[in-house]
Amino acid sequence: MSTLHLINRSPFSTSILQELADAVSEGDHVLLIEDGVYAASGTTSRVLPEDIELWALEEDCTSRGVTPTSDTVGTLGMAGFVALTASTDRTVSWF
Amino acid sequence: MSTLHLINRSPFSTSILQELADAVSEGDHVLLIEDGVYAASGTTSRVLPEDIELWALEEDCTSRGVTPTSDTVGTLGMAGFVALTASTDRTVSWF
Amino acid sequence: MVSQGLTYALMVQGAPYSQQASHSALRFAEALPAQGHRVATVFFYHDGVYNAASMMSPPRDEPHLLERWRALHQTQHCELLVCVASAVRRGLLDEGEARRHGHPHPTLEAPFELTGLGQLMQAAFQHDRLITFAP
Amino acid sequence: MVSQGLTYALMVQGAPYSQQASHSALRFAEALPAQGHRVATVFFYHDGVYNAASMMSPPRDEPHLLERWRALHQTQHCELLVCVASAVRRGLLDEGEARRHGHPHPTLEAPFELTGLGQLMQAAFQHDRLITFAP
Amino acid sequence: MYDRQGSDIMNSRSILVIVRHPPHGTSWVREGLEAALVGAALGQPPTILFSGDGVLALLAHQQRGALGQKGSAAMLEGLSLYDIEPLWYDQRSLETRGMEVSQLMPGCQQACVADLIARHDVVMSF
Amino acid sequence: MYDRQGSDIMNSRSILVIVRHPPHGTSWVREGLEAALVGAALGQPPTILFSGDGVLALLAHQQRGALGQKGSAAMLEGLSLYDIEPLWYDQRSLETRGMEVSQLMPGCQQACVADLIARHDVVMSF
Repeated sequence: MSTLHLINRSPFSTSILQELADAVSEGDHVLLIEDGVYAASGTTSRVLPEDIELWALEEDCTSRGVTPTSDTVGTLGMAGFVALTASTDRTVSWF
Repeated sequence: MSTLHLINRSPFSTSILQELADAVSEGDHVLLIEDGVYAASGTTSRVLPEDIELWALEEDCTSRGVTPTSDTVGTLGMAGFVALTASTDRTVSWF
Repeated sequence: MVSQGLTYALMVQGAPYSQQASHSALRFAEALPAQGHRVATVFFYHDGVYNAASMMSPPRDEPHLLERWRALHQTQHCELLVCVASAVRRGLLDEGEARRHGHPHPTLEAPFELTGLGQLMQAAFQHDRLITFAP
Repeated sequence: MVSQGLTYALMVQGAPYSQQASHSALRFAEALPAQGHRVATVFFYHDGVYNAASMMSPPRDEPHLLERWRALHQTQHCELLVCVASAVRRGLLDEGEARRHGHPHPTLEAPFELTGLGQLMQAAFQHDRLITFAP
Repeated sequence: MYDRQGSDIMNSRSILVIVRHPPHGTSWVREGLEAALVGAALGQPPTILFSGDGVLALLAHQQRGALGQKGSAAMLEGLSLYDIEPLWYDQRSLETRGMEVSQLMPGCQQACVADLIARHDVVMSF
Repeated sequence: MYDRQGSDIMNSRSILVIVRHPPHGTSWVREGLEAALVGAALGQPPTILFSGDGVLALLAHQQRGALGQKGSAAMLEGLSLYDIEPLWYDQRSLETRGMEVSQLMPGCQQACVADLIARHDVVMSF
């Protein structure tokens, strides 16, 4: 039983990541999409616990000129996004 | 020459107040309206310099059940809002 | 409070019924005359253009925002200008735009007017104050 | 990747042309069949209801979101459900609602359907996944 | 509409409604509550959780807006009539907003957010 | 339309356009830039300032969106042709986002936000 958390807003002007840190369970996945991908580079996403998998949607990184920090953030195409929603039990959107 | 700064978003889920702290000049006014009035109680607004005047729109406080901290935040009705836009030189909206 | 009346331009960027921006703009505009001022131009931009949707039909116990704008136009003789580029892509067409895009009927009517951004900039140049009501 | 196909419900809450939510939802929905899944219901709520504005007329070099939704309906046979309470107050009326409110013409047409929130909850009960695309 | 699926399907899936936006300034809170009420009317009352700025919707002593906007307080007070109770809130969100439990309307209860999410089949966010 | 006021009025009021939202996810950046371009076409190029998440619009190497959305990079690169230069940015907003000046597109310059605001007659926010 695991959950996919979708984040689509900038991590700099919201406090969503801090709130999410308390809401995830071990084995959950977090996928950054849209303006959420700005959390994929640098150290912004360090507030999340280490036992969750962090992903960024590649096409939203590309359009924004964002290069994910490769050792902590995986990148996914739209097919990977779909696969994550299928392999987890539920999806929660944070916006 | 002074500026009226309008804030209409919650101070808790945005970093607008921190950004505003660098953008105000001595003698400026800050008016909290809509969800911005949640910054009128407690210590949230302390990031702003002391040489600016801080106001909250009364009707938006009332509907939200917010009681402004009276020694640091003045309250204004809609007539006071209008008067502030007239007595300052320009109005900047932060959202 | 101020001896000489000022003219105001309002830029409304918030969508009706989902955000308070329209309500705040209306409350503000309606309070201007008591102090000798008036709103000369309201410019609707971003999702604010939806304020001009002519078939808006709110429940009776909620404010009818389109009617409030219309009343403001009548009492303060203000222009109600809607950004044409923002409106047309969203499906708000006056009679001319409806014809041009092959639709039989308009979705935006007078006193609202479709105009370019030049009118927004001119309002900023021309009037004493510009106040932005955002989502 | 998954042997058995899943049915999806999407809730779209973002307005077209001002927010990316519609684009993301469409991209996601269009990627479902390659893995054996399909979108069964799209429910438009909040400012997402504006996706159904039938006279939407974007410039030629921008995506026509309404046409994309219509194509999705055709390829995956999904329902395109629009929250009636949200739509009517914003001026999006089908033929029946237009008549009921004294307007001569609809602003929302098939394959979009005005429905109550019951249909959203039933989609949540009935389908394998619910994904929310928000502003 | 109720007939479109068997009631066993209806009863097999639990729904969590998360409200994360403040009341009055936007319509999110009302829209989330309306969805929850309809779920209850269909015989399946969702669980409702207030997190982030959503906890501001739980403040006591709210009123209608100046232009007649309804707010959400009256709806919240009526939820228990539809078996939607308690009003779950995230304690950390309360603390970071400088709020005390004593400021909340009746019927609120502290939640473990991660547990609530894991215990439901479907989550809707507003 | 240009005739509606004397050109001396036109020239007497300076405009500052502040962009505070990130590109791509919403239309704010494009809408702010379009307003600025029209001001320039009327003979009065506004000053343009990127603050908060607006500085993200200045990142180099941006592209169109996956569904063909235009983004704002091409518009930004063309602003100097209309005498809208430099692209002012708030240094603190850059720092809090972990960004370096070297990551920005050409033509950017550090601003003092308070001064910029005080030096203009009208401020438009996007």
